[in-house]
Amino acid sequence: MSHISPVLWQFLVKWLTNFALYPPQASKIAPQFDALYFFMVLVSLIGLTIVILLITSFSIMYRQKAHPVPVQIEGSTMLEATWTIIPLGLFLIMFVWGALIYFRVYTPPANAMNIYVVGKQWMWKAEHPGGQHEINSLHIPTGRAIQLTLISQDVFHSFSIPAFRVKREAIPGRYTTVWFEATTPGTYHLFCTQYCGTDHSHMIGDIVVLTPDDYKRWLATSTSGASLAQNGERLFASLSCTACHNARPDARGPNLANVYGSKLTLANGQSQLADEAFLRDAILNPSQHVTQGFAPIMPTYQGQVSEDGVIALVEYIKQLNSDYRIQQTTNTTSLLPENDGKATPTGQKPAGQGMVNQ
Amino acid sequence: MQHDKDFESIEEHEHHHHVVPPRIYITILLALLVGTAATVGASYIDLGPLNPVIALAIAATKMILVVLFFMHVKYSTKLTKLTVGAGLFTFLILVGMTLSDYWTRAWGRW
Amino acid sequence: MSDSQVVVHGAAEGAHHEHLPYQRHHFETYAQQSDATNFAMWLFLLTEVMFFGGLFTAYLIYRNWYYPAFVEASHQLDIFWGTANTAVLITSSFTMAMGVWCAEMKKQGALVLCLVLTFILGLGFLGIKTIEYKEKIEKHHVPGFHYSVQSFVNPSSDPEVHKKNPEDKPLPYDMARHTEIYFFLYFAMTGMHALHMIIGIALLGFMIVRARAGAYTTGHVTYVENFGLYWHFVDIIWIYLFPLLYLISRH
Amino acid sequence: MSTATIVSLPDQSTARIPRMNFMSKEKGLLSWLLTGDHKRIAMLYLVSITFFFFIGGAMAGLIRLELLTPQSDLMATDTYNKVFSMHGIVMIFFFLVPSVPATIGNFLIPIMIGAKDLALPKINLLSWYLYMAAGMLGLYAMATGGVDTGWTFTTPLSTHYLNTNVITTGLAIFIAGFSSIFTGLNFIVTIHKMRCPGMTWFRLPLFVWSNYAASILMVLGTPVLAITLVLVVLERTAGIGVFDPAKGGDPLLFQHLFWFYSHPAVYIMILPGMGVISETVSTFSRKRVFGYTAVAFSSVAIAVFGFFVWAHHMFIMGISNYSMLVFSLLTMLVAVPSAIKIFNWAFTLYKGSITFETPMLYSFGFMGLFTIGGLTGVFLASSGTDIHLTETYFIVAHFHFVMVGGMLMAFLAGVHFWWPKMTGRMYPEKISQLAALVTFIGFNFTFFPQFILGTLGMPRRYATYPPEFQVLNVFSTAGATILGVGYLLPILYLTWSLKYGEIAGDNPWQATGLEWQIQSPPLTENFPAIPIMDHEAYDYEWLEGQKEKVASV
Ligand code: HEA
Ligand code: HEA
Ligand code: HEC
Ligand code: CUA
Ligand SMILES: [Cu+2]
Repeated sequence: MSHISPVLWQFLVKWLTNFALYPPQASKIAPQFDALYFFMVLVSLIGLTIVILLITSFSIMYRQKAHPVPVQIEGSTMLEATWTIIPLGLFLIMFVWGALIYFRVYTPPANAMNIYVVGKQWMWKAEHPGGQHEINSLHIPTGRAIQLTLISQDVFHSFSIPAFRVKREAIPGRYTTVWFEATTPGTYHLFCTQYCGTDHSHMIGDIVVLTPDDYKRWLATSTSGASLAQNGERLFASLSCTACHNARPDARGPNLANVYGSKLTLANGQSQLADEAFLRDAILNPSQHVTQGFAPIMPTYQGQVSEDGVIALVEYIKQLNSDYRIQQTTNTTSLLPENDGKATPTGQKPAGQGMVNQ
Repeated sequence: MQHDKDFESIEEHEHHHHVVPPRIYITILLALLVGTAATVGASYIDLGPLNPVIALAIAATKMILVVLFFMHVKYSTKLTKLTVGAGLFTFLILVGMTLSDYWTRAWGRW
Repeated sequence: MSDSQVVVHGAAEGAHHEHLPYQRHHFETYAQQSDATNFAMWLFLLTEVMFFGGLFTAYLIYRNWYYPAFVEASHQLDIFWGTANTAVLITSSFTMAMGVWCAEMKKQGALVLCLVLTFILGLGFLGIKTIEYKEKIEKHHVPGFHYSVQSFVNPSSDPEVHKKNPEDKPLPYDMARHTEIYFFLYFAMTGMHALHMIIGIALLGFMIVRARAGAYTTGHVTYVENFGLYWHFVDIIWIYLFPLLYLISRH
Repeated sequence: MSTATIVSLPDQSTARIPRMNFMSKEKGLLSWLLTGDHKRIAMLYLVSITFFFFIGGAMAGLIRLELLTPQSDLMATDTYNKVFSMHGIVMIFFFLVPSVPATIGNFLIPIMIGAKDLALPKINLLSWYLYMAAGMLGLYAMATGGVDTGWTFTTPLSTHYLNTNVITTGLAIFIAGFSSIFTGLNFIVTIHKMRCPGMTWFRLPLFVWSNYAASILMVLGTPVLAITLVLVVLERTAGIGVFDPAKGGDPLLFQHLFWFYSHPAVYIMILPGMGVISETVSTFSRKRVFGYTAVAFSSVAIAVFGFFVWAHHMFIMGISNYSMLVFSLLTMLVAVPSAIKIFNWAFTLYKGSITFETPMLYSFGFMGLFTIGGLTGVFLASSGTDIHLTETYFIVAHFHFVMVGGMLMAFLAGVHFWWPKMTGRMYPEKISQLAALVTFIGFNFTFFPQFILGTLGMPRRYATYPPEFQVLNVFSTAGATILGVGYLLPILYLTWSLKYGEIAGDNPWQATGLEWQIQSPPLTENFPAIPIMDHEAYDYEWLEGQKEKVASV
């Protein structure tokens, strides 16, 4: 190999070591996706082979030298029906199979651990329920259903983890969700795949999948002291939401405990599930769905709270379902996988040391 | 006029060309004006969700009158009728399929 | 409509001997020519339908989302002017239809009269629209950077409208700001419609001159006919705009 | 490769280009710029779209050069964004949409149906002027700073976050849209109203059918794009808020409206190409197209169903899951007519008498590459796989396979096939066969690796990328160089052949279409007298009979 120049050689080595043909399978959905993908590859290869075989064999058999007089043929309904129905059947299988996967990817299980992700030009910000936040990276444990609730502060972005085969658009003004369960520890690519302006290609990061133990350790080292809900509570007070939502009998606004997940009846008679998206809307566009029995007096907080702030508020209101008194004294590192994302008091650190994060 | 000698031949070609008598135009005009009055009147009565339905139904009727008579579609070839139909159809596809997305976004969130 | 212009130019060129003077050389018969231009006009109207289709879609979506805002904002429109304008436009459609009839019957004088009437009614429509627009401008209801939601968060600041709709409650600010979308759609739709009217009126002016020279009373009615189609189409758009923008949110 | 050929040229020593033809009739620039002749307008279009193709191609070259290395070292990310945006915009709106219809279609549809011209010659000319105005405006926008929206103009990015020439470019596309509308409108009217006696719908060449189908899409789809662009411009200038989430607008509405046009637009792009393939495959296997009616109706089916599937571009963008189901299902349905066509073409070869001139080679290229492109489209149409593959190089590969491997090949097939008719001279056969081969090889080198890149997850519109993607990207860039050569060759030898090519005669391919029964290049009004059609399309027995008749005289 001495005749190959060293520079070229280096290149070759680098390429070969960096060369990949298929992304790693690191989530539970990945094998399911791959099964469908390879099924489609197979069908396509067969279809393509048939087409190529037809063309080449006819070209050889009926080239002018071998077959100088063409035979005029009208067509054949039988044949045409065959190649209408068989592809149609195959396509329909792909449709159904694909739709099953689609619904699986976008329907999070009820006990999933929820992480909020805010996209903005040109970074990803992840907010863990324990208050840890990270930029352009996401630490998650294996063996645990993780739900991402995504939103964008400006334009469309898209949160893509090829190794997990999942991807979801972060849309301005609306929560979207996706979920996955990582299976193999390691570091994987995170890409923003929706074109979002100048530094679109720098809006990348790492998905760090840890074993549950490592994850616990990571939580402990990166805690900011206050959980998301605690930050929310702070905001709730400082924005004087308590003026109306104070659970007193004469309160002007509804009691927010146990609102999350309940079915509300709106003033126009429709019923509405109070999910994250609803809570967000209730804060930013309160008059769009006024709850029955209340006057539309709640002011809008649009422009006063950032998306991060809204997330904290939403998380706080969600936590009101559990005993939020306990929340207040929670240590943020204890939001562990085993506990289904719920806190247990261990009392290591008093509440209130974290900064209000807006 | 200089084209007098061509007169016959024009008449020949114009055979298929139906000339709508003014009587019909006047009738349609009156119908349209009545329709306008009706739709304004209906808007002052509170019929709940029926209000827009009625308003659009009247508008559709008026449109059909204009298309059929003022625009001569009633007397036109199948092709013209098909063209009008195609336009309406694609319009409805655009509106209908887009709205169906918006409408079903709330499904499961009641 | 512009395709029929071709026909007129053809007439001016005065092509071949065996053809009628206004028959273009590449057509076999005059019937083929008039058929073709007529069909072309219809296809052009299809594109217009789809053009407005985008706006109608937007309107329907936002009306569903921001119903209270759309209701209150539509109360800003004056039903009287709206109705008057509808009547004006329908009548102009009628005079246009009569114009086509006159051309077909080769009544030159009556044709000119019909066209002039249509012209005047068209101008009348635009005049009324100007009155309405002017009021919107004064109230800062033109969407954009100067938009004001004053009339909606505080209806009594707008006594004229408030008197007519005394039961209107003030909108919370976050709903009131969506009236801007209503007004945007209002201006986009009526503006696009008015633009079509302006083009139509300009063509009418041109046609009046030509009609007086006897161009359309020779049996060659395609131009008038196709223009008529255009004019009626513009009328139809308004037939929908009127209830959607002015009427359906009265209650 | 077989050396057998069906080319039958007149005796070169005596043959002449007919003295009277549409090019020689009048002289001078003005006679071209004010012409109403569909053939001259077609030539104008041919020159102008070639020009824009090379502009787009130069952009593609820059893209590929930048992607040679993982870092952004050739240009800043901003510049890269502008380059791919303008590549997409130029290639789609100024090249591919008008490519076959406005050139080959313009030239041939009137002849194929036995008419003297399109129904509305002035509109036809106007359409070219609009196209040129749009093109110039586009170039102006490019020269004065470019635009970095991507060809899809996604809001609110394009409306509120960029300060490049979005408005100018939007306007350019708006105007180009009207050019396209007028072309389509003209075709529909012509095909309905100008057919010669005896030319029934089922005697029309399939090229006419597919252009008819594409015209329907142009007429009904393009206006929606126009109004969408108007809204984008208003949003930018006045901040009116229909697409601005901060003001309560919905950015997804933009996508609905945009894709309502832009999905049908991909069929505007492919259908005329499919028409070309029907002609060439039939001619070079000397056999009528297998299942004429099925092929004809599949074009119309594609056009009609093409309107129902647009939201498959938005599967992960926040449309409702139920909507996704409907659109995904309908997309599967719209893929079937394309499959029908492919198999019908393949069976046209069956028991034919096949020769392998350049147009046929390109057509084989089309069939293979379009099948790959189409089938990978099905990957994207299946919602589950779309989640992983969307917004990656898999899509880039998909649409280059259908647009470049499919339509561009078809365009080249058509240009070569009808070159003798349009100019009266043959192109040089050997070198053009070589060019077809080079294109095919270069194409696969360029775009096949991108399927793998996409599956690996490499996002599209990235100026920089992780180093493990480099190998495949280098392949791709190398392939693009070969491809570039493959596209430069035709330009050179076709220009050369204008002067030095062999005289083609009326019917060098022994084809059956009406266009082959008249002189090349044709007369200004195509036919000395309007013909009467008395046989089916692709009736080779009729053609034999004609030849015998001539021989016995
Ligand atoms: C000429 C252009 C063209 C054509 C013809 C097509 C054809 C098709 N396209 Fe493609 N498409 C584009 C151009 C085109 N596309 C572009 C430009 C984009 C990207 C836009 C952007 O975001 O920038 C895109 C994106 C795109 C998407 C969106 C992806 C995303 O954003 O997530 C989808 C999803 O459904 C899709 C699907 C299809 C399908 C199903 C077809 C079908 O019509 C294909 C039908 C053909 C076949 C199926 C092949 C023939 C079949 C056989 C020979 C049968 C084989 C035998 C057996 C199965 C046994 N395309
Ligand atoms: C008709 C449509 C068409 C055509 C023909 C092409 C042709 C080509 N395209 Fe294009 N492409 C698009 C439509 C098209 N493309 C669209 C719509 C997009 C999406 C844009 C977006 O995301 O908004 C895109 C995006 C796109 C990308 C992705 C960019 C990204 O997402 O980051 C790439 C990358 O490889 C690419 C490459 C090429 C190449 C190598 C060719 C080659 O086939 C071109 C070969 C031709 C030549 C090379 C010209 C001939 C030679 C010369 C003129 C010599 C001079 C050359 C130099 C100075 C270099 N294209
Ligand atoms: C002026 C009094 C007032 C203030 C201040 C106020 N709200 Fe409300 N809020 C209401 C009223 C009244 C309702 C019920 C009517 C409605 O839905 O608009 C309500 C409803 C809600 C709801 C919907 C739940 C339900 O049961 O309808 C949420 C969530 C909510 N508020 C959160 C907040 C938050 C968070 C803040 C502070 C950032 C806040 N509110 C501040 C008066 C208020
Ligand atoms: Cu964010 Cu791309
Ligand atoms: Cu599509």
